[in-house]
Amino acid sequence: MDLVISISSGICLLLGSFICVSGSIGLLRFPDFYTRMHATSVTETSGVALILIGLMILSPDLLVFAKLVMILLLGLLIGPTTGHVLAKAAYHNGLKPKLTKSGNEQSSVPSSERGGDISKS
Amino acid sequence: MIIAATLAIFCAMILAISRAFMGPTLYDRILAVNSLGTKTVLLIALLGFVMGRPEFLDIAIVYALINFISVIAVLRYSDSNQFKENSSENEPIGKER
Amino acid sequence: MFIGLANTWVAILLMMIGLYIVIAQGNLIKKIIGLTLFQTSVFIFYISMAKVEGGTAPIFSSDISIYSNPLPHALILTAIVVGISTTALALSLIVRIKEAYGTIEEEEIQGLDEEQD
Amino acid sequence: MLLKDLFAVTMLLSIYGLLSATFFVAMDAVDVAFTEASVGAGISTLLLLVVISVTGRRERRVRHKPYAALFVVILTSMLLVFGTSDMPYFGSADAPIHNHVAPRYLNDSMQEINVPNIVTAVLASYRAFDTFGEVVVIFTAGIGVLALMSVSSKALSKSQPLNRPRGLYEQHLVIRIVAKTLFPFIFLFALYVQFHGDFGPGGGFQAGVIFAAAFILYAMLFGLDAATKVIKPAVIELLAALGVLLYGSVGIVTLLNGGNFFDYDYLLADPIAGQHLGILIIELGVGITVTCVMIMICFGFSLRRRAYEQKVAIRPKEGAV
Amino acid sequence: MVSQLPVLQVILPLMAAPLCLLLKRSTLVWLFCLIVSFLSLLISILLVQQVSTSGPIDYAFGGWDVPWGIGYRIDQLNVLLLIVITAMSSVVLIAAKESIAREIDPEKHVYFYILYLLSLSGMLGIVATGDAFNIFVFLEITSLSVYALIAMGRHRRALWASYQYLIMGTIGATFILIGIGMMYQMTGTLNITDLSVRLAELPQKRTILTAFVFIIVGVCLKLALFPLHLWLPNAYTYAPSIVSAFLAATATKVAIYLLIRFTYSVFGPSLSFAAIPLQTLFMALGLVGIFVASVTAIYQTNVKKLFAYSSIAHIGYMILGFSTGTVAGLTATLLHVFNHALMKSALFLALAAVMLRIGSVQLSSMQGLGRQMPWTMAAIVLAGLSLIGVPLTVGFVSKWYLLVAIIEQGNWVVAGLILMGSLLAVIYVWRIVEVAYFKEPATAQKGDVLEGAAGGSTEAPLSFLIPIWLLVGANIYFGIDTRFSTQLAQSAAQSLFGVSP
Repeated sequence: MDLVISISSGICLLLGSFICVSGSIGLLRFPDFYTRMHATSVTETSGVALILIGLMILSPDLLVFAKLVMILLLGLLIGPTTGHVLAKAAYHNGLKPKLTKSGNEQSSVPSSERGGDISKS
Repeated sequence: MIIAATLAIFCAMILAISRAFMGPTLYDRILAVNSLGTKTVLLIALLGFVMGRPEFLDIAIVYALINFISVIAVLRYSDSNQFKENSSENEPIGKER
Repeated sequence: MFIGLANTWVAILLMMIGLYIVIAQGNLIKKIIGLTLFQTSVFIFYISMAKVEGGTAPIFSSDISIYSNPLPHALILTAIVVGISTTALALSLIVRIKEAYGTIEEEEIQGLDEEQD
Repeated sequence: MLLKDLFAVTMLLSIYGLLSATFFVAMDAVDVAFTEASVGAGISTLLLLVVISVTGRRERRVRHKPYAALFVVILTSMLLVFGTSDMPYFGSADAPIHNHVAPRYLNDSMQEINVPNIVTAVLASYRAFDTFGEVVVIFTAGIGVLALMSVSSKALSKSQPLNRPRGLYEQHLVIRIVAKTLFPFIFLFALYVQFHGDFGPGGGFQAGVIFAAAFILYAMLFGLDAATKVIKPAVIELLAALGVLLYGSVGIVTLLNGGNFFDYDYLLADPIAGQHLGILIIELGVGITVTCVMIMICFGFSLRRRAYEQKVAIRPKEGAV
Repeated sequence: MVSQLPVLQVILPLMAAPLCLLLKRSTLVWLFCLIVSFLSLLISILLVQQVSTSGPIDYAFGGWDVPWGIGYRIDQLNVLLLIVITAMSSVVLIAAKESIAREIDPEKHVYFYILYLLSLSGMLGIVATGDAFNIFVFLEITSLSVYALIAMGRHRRALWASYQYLIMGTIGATFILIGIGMMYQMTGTLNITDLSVRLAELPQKRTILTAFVFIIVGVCLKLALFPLHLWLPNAYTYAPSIVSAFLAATATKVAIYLLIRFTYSVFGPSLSFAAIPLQTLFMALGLVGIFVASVTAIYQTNVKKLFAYSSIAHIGYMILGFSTGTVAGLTATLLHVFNHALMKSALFLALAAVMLRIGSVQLSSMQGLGRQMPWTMAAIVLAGLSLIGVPLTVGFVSKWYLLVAIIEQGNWVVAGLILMGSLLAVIYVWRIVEVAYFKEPATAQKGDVLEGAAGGSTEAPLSFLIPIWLLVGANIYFGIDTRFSTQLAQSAAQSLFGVSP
């Protein structure tokens, strides 16, 4: 029984962490905001879920289990919501997706520079 | 296995931080901070198990909530006038003598 | 020697970055950010010294015998509250300064003051 | 910190808060991590954002006077390194701090106070006066912010004259529904943190911050007017004072019962029960004050910001978006 | 109840502050604050009596013995400071009502009084406590309330001054926090008495020395010792007049107290003075401070700023006495703490009266004021004489003690320099006298005068004259009958040398 528990939780944890890392690599390497967003939000939900399920299998008592369930629910609720809001806000404020290879990364028109490049000092 | 997962999450956090540093747009940073927050939640949950005292998951819950609230706040205030470039006022408003 | 004090020295490095920002930056908000950084690093310094090798969090449990030192934790809880209070007050001052002077750059404010003399 | 965009700097500060809180967890300081997470990553980011939305996000130009600053910093850091080179090593159990005062807290607090969370025991009983000072500090900050920021009701016309576009949130359905489902959960969780502080990480301060955060979330999503309708600012002020008074009155009662200030043994016939009651009440006082002061500060900032925007809008320069 | 006096001293104003919010009406709140302040004065008088008869009082919070809980320890040094703070606060508060009505918006009056009480209780807490970390907490209560109080000034520069003070003050407080952390790291205790015992027997000194330096620098930032004084002049000048009077009389005194407490009681003179050339350093800084600040004061056109610089100069005198490291020198310092509080509160209160009547404290707008406000200006002149150190005033007494202490050490040069510093004080006080008495009243009011304060400025109201003349009377009384003040200072100084190894 112990073996089953540790193997199943191990698989969950491993898968989850792999997904998380791959999502983060996507966050770092993808070319523009929307693709990065796609990378993180898709992987994050599943990664979080898997890791938390892995921990749930290990949890020693009911309280810990309940808390993990709560975190999972929060994650499932909050993650997509923030992703949705973020994408909408970015689009709303004139940040255009990078569609062609030649396109400028900050293709926004100067008047709506709200989300524009700032940090290149 | 937990330790491996912890390390993996740690790496993922480092990647997210570098994105937060690099920007380049505001939304990239918000995204990075948000993703970092989620990973911190996981890291804390995992750390509790690593240290053998998983009772402290409350902190992870708080993180998740705070993360949500701060993303909302960021977006709420990035909506404001002053975030636009040309509306920064140069003259005093209140005439305080 | 280097391993044993590495934690402290990282805290010192962070403190000094914070202090540098407070002194060198001309933007009032950045000064406050530097101050926060400085204070948080001091908290790290305190918390590092509370840790005991092999200890766990100071919450009593019948099957654990080594705990980390709870006193610095209690002190830092207080200090964090003090820090956020200072930040809140400083930020409200900044808003007022912005309203009264129209800028939050140290140099410009001083220029405006000298103009008035 | 070479970034000129204050917004980005704020984001990074929030990350710093998150990371240092994680570090505190790794250092066994769970209570501190709790607080730092909610303060460093939550409240202070929020306040900075509000202020930046008033003052503008960009630094004008980088102007350094680095030499004097560098001199001071290098001198200080040399002194610090010199001073710390004598210190006991990290984690060593025979350092003086682990052997002088702390052992009593660790060994005897279960008999003397019977609160499993030793940090709470130290905070609320052994060093209760420090915590009282802490509550007063936060109360001071709240009153200070009010004294600086309060806008007279005349100056702030109720109906918003400036024709603001309906912000992202007035029309955002998803987030409002999600937030609405979250509110009961957040309040429940805050109550849990408030009353579970004896047994796990948490306590009045953390619970207060969570309460306040929930309320601020409400104000952000449904507008300031709706939020001020739920709780009037005057009521919040009174409640903040009430929290401090509640805390202090525990001390007064112990005085009247013949003990020293904050000697909870004198609250009830049974000293242990007295300690429990005392800690419960003062944590409640802390919670109330912190909640109210945080809400007070955020409302103060937001109201000021609105008044400011109105003033800006009146000017002929391009006003509303 | 007598055994509870130490805690009541601090708790009374602390608990009264939130109660003010319930009262709402400005006049009521003022009356309430006044009563609270006088009650604290009463308590500190009782404490003085008790300490002088039965020695230091220990008080343990929560009934926990001291190294584990927080303890108060009231000895001869503390009571001196307690009585100065409560007395000054009470006297200044008498005049607060009229002055505040003039200078602060009505809806903020309640906040003003709350912050005032909080800063008062913070100072009392710093002085009374026997716990190093508790000092930090109460320091921050004082500082935060004082920042807000300063920022309530009418001029927009008040905001900037307050911000500068906030930055400097917070750096100072954080330095003190670092120092306390290092001490704690090496000893494992936070209680001052316990610290002094354990620090003395510690083999390694490096960390302790660093802690000492950090605490001293932090305290000196709060103290506005000469090179770190930049925040003070603006803060005092642009704060509301009442706040200036209160701060000038108390804030730096508390910092001096901390300096003495840390050097003598915590680290012990053997470590403080032997390891670093602190005495020489402080003597030099004190002297330079006296001269630079006095000369700068001469060139000021704003009288409040003039006296602010004079405050910095007088901090120099206090530091000089402190730097001798003898009982006589310390007595002189403590005596000057007492006496300087009397002079400066009288001066700033008189300036508050001037502000009330003519709406400005520019030197130019005070022309001919000697005839329009004879009582107020006479008070300024008398307190100014005291500032110079003319015989029969308190200023003379403390300078005399200082000179004696320094000459005892055979340091004739320094003694001569102190006398020269007093001559500079003559110049800046004379400038005011000249303008007020020997110039014709300005016919046209200046532009920077507040509206409604026009023309025929008359004598200040009684609510000002009573506290001002009370203070001036004290200036002269304690200048003639020096028994009370010198005895307090002397026993405090002796207790420090008696306690420390």
